[in-house]
Amino acid sequence: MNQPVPLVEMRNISKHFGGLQALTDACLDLYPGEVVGVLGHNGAGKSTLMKILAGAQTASSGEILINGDVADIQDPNDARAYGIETIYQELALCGNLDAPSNLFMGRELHKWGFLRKREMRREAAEALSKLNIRIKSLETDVEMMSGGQRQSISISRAVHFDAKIIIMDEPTAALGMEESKKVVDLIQDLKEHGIGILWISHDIHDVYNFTDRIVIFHGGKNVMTARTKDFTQDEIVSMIISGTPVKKEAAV
Amino acid sequence: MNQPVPLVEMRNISKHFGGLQALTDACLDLYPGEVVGVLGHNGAGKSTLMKILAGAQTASSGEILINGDVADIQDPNDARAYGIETIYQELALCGNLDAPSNLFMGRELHKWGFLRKREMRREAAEALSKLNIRIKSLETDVEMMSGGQRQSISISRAVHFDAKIIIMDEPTAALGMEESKKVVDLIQDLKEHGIGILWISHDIHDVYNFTDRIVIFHGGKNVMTARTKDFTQDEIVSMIISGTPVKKEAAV
Amino acid sequence: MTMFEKIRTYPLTWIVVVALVLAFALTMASPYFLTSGNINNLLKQVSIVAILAAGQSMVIITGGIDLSVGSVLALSAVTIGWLIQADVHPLIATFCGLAMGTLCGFINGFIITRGRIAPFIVTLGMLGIARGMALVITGGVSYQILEPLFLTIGNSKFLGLPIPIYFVIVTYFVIHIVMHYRVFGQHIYAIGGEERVARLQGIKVDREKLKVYTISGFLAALAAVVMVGRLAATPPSVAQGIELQAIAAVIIGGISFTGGRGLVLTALVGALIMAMITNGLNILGISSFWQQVLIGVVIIAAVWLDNLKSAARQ
Amino acid sequence: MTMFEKIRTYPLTWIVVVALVLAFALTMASPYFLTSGNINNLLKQVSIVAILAAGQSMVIITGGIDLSVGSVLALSAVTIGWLIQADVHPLIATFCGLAMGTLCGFINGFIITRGRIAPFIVTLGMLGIARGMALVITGGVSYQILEPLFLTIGNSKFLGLPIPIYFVIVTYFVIHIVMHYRVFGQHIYAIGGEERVARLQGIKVDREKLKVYTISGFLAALAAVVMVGRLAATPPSVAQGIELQAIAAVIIGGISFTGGRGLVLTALVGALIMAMITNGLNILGISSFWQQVLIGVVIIAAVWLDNLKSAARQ
Amino acid sequence: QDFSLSFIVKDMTNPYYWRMGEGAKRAAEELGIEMNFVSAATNGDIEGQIAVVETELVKSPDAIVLVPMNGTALIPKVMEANSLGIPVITADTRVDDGPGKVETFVGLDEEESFAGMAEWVVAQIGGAGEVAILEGFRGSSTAELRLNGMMRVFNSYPDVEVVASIAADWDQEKGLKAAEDILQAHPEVDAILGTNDLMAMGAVQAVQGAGMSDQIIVVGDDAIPSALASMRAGGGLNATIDGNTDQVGYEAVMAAYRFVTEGVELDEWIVVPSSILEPADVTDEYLAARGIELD
Ligand SMILES: Nc1ncnc2c1ncn2[C@@H]1O[C@H](COP(=O)(O)OP(=O)(O)OP(=O)(O)O)[C@@H](O)[C@H]1O
Ligand SMILES: Nc1ncnc2c1ncn2[C@@H]1O[C@H](COP(=O)(O)OP(=O)(O)OP(=O)(O)O)[C@@H](O)[C@H]1O
Ligand SMILES: O[C@@H]1[C@H](O)[C@H](O)CO[C@H]1O
Ligand SMILES: [Mg+2]
Ligand SMILES: [Mg+2]
Repeated sequence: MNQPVPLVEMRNISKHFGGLQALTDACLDLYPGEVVGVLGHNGAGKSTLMKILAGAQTASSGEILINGDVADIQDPNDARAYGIETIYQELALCGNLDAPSNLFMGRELHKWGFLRKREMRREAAEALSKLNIRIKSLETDVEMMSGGQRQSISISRAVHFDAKIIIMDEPTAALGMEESKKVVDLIQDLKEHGIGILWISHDIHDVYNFTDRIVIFHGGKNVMTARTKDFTQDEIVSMIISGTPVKKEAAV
Repeated sequence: MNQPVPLVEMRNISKHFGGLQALTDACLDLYPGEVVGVLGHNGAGKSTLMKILAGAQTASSGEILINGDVADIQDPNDARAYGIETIYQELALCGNLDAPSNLFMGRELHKWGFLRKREMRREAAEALSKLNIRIKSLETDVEMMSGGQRQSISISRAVHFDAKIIIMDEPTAALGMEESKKVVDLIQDLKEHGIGILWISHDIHDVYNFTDRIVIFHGGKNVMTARTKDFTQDEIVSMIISGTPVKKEAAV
Repeated sequence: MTMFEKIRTYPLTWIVVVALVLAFALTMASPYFLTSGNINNLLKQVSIVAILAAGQSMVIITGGIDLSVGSVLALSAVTIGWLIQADVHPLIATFCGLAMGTLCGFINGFIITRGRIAPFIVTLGMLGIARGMALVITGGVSYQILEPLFLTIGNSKFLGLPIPIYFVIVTYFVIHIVMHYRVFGQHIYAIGGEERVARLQGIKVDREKLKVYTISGFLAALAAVVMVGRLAATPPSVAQGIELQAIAAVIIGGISFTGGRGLVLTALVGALIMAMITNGLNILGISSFWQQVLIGVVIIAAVWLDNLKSAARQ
Repeated sequence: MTMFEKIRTYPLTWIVVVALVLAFALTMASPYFLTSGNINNLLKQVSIVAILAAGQSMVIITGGIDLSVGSVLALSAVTIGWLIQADVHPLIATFCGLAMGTLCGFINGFIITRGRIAPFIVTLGMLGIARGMALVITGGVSYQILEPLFLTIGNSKFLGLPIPIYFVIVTYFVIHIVMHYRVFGQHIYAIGGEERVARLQGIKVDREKLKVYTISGFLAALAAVVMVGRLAATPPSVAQGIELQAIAAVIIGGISFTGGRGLVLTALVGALIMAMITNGLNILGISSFWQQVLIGVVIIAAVWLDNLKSAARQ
Repeated sequence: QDFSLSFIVKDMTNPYYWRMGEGAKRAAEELGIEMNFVSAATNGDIEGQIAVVETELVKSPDAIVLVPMNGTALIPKVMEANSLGIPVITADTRVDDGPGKVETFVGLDEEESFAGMAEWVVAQIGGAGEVAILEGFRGSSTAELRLNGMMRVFNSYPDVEVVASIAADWDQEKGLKAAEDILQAHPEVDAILGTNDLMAMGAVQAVQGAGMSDQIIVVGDDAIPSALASMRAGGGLNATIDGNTDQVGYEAVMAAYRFVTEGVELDEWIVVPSSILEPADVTDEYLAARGIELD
């Protein structure tokens, strides 16, 4: 906890889908310049919690504070207004459009409503090259692209605009080694610019090496929130699997 | 090369999409009871090659031999007839159907055309439990499920029927640690039953530890085919990234 | 899920409630609405659209559309009429009429699957072709059909209910079984959900679609049998534009054009709602100008009411 | 991509080839087809459906449908007629007619987006409502419009071409710009591609859809202006069933119901193909029975021919 | 002979125009002239009929006989023919007065003949009772004229009440449904007037289905073969207007020919008498005279 007011604070978020309880009193906080790893087994509720913060879903109960104030996030535009950008696990791309169109979707560059296609193309090419991704033609519809290529577009989009908070839901799942490495570098870079990052990942190495804190969920409930380095990698794995916190003085 | 006749041999496969050349003279072989890792950067053409074997796409040129005979694979049914099962990178699930329906899609259990729903449900529950996946209700439509849950269904489907050759296109990308572990165990188990497995993965640790051979692609072309342990992990990584083979006597 | 949960989320529940609300309103508005005579009426009137809607809903669940049903109905009807006036035995004539409709449906399915042409275009083409053929066969003439077989279908009752409604009951019973208890039905939902995936998983998509359009053609012919009974005649101009009613019944019931979802039984309720609106307005003696306006308003309102279920489910 | 590649894969190329093949066949079949008089006719005849098809294609690209265009056209036309016979200045009457159509479109869009009701249902409702209102306003009477403004639109030429075709040209020019050079158009394609994603990425989906239906209503009213010019009258029964023609034009052009894809200009060629078929068969003096059959066959054949492009592209 | 004539009717799905065509063809054969007998695809498709007229004009026929789908909307096409010097004759339905020049109108007066039918019905029900009307496609001029004719008569009898007037769009099945509903809401109804035979035949079915054939009079218009057959079989249709449709076709062709080749001035209206046909009138002689075969 390096600063007094958290960028994001999610308090007692519950969410049910019909009869299914996906989240129960889930809590999470994030400070500027911090990378928080969000961990848990498949179906633990990680994506659901992130979607609630992103405005893609609404919580059944609980509240969200941004910079200490209660925030009313009803839809994705509300979240954006708070500077929240999201890389969705399902990527959220329009397969019928090309990479620049997807990158600028909803925020097209324009002059009096007329698209500045050339500019968007150029910026998109630049943004994608930062991730070292090989895309043969920027005119190709996204649905024709490989899994990794698509994921890169989704990542580029989230970091291209000035975000304060970035949600990354398994951003490197489809990426090659080199491409993953670039994303991890990118995360460090964003962190240095004071951006807060929520990072969902199943890759314990990356999480251990590159997050400041971790939050572990199990069956929709918090298991533990702690500074990453207060535990060993094995202890974290054991908490993810068992769903019970490892007792330790240092735990927050 | 532990046996004389390969299960699968793909020879000089090329594929272009309009002007885009995705594969150029790609070659690959697979023997019974063998796990071959298919490696390469994003967009290298791995999935395209696998789709051609699976009958989901047809090659522009080249030929496929199964058990030494030229095979004519025009559509997924042809591939199935050769005992080829596929876990697609995009999973290939019908979001509007539940897990049992997806698992048995196209191979429904029935009596005189009447569905044996209860049996399918039971078998599906069993199959999924083997992967240790937590799915709260088997009646839920697949599109409501988490990324990992969906991937598990896709995996269960590929291994549930008697396959001789299983293509796994990044099967653990969305899985948690424990769940991934189960899949790796499963692969070992299938291998022992003489099944040949093509495994695409970006996880170099898993590939290094659990494959017999590797094939590396770069920009649609073969870089190297070799026994995994003939190289170090770092050498493999370097080949994937650079696209040029590391010179060694032991290379096949 | 509790029993109550189950009922509450069953797709049929809300649309039935909507139908009941409408029936209640009409009963309040006119003393004639809830008479046994009028209920009989309604059952007869709904029958043709209801039969067509059953086929249409299968088609729509695959993600397709069948615009040709009205014309195919007419062609089947005139086939029957033409054969009967040529002294063919009514049962054989009926059989040939059914075969004609089935053939039209088969041709639709064949061109859609082999030619990879949009169902909208193919069935629009068939709409013209079948209607034209009906006119060519008859030279525009309407035959009178006074065969006891058809008079019975059109005017008799069985167990207190008009005969056409039994056609409807059997149709929906069979289609319901097919859709929810047979492999074929399972495939239809898969195809409608994601055709590409269905193909990857080895479903013979083309064959199954061919069957669906063939069934839709057969049901159009079955509706023709009822129509011939009701009219005691086979005017080649009959059932123009009825496809829109059949499609509307399906959509009102809650099956969506997206495909892959929905319960065929809801189309029956959708057809009933449509029939009640027209019947109710006729009974109330609303002028024909305002009738069109009101039909429009009530259709929208009914669907809006039905949509409230999603709100209620939260 | 080479220039040749580019032309070959441009969506317009093949459908234009299909249209040319059809035109060639008709020229061979009848000496009247390729006369300047008949070309003029064709241009006038295509104009109304073409204007409607422009709006319809925008709607279909969002993944929706607008069944109400024929009725909205009629309501706009009778609005103009009614005002003119009440001695309102023709320009003001025209303005009010355009406003009426636009309002109907707005209401469609409003109910679709606010009520979350399927476009099929809402616009089917509006089909009844607008037609009914047209009858209510006029009491079923058709007004004669002998204003020079409309007579000019209907019967004069400019630079050798009939005036209605200029309405078409301007419409397609504007819509083409909107769809391919403006942010709004970009949003329409995104919505049609994947509405959920468009929403997640902050596109105001409801607002954009509202605009699209409003434009479709406006274009129906614009078509009404041409119609009034052509008929010199405002029969409230006009343009019945024309929605099917407009939709068919769009689909023949190659835009699919799936949404998110397609070039609006192809709808113009689609409308032209439809008009040529009818015009050609009329000229050949084919009996109206066989005409229906042939129209069906040719529509399917045209689309089949167009589909060959995918084969050719391999 | 190189005389060409375009005969344009509304549609051919209705046997009514089929009959008109038979009369017209008889005349054309007698005269040995070339005739194009054409129509739009459906009744109601005004644009479609306009396109047909435009196409026919391209062929520069010597004359046009037009059965306009709408009395006002076809005026511009009449004017276009005028400007091309092609004479126009209307039949069955008039174009409204206006700038279009029509050489003559052949046929009956829709409004008057329906007024006549209304009078006949009033007489049948003894000057008092309930009547119901099945309207044609509203907004089409034929439907409006027929309705006007009937309403004028019914309104003049204080004891006659029009209890229902429902649009059934010229269609038999819609006629059947509307009649069924009328019988529910107004079981006391004495007469149902179909504004064409198709709808009337639907009503006959409804009345029979309700077992009320003895109480209710059903009448139609057009004297199409199936209506005649029904009347002959005592099948429940009580009367229909015989507009001598084939005669209309015949006279129209004759008039066009004489006007062009002989330059005779035509009367403003060539009246083809209409009559109300009752079952007893449908005799073998009648059918033979009209060239209709019923089986
Ligand atoms: N729209 C929905 N309707 C019904 N159930 C849902 C919905 N979305 C998620 N769920 C359920 O909520 C639970 C949590 O899902 P969530 O996607 O949040 O898991 P996750 O932790 O992200 O898992 P993964 O690691 O596999 O991505 C799962 O059981 C899932 O099936
Ligand atoms: N249907 C298609 N149309 C056009 N291009 C395609 C199509 N499918 C794949 N491609 C292109 O072919 C190349 C290879 O794609 P492929 O999916 O095989 O890559 P991959 O090796 O599986 O990558 P990843 O690791 O990201 O999954 C990519 O450049 C991709 O954009
Ligand atoms: O006279 C005819 C017929 O009555 C037809 O049924 C409708 O159109 C009218 O013009
Ligand atoms: Mg997730
Ligand atoms: Mg791949």
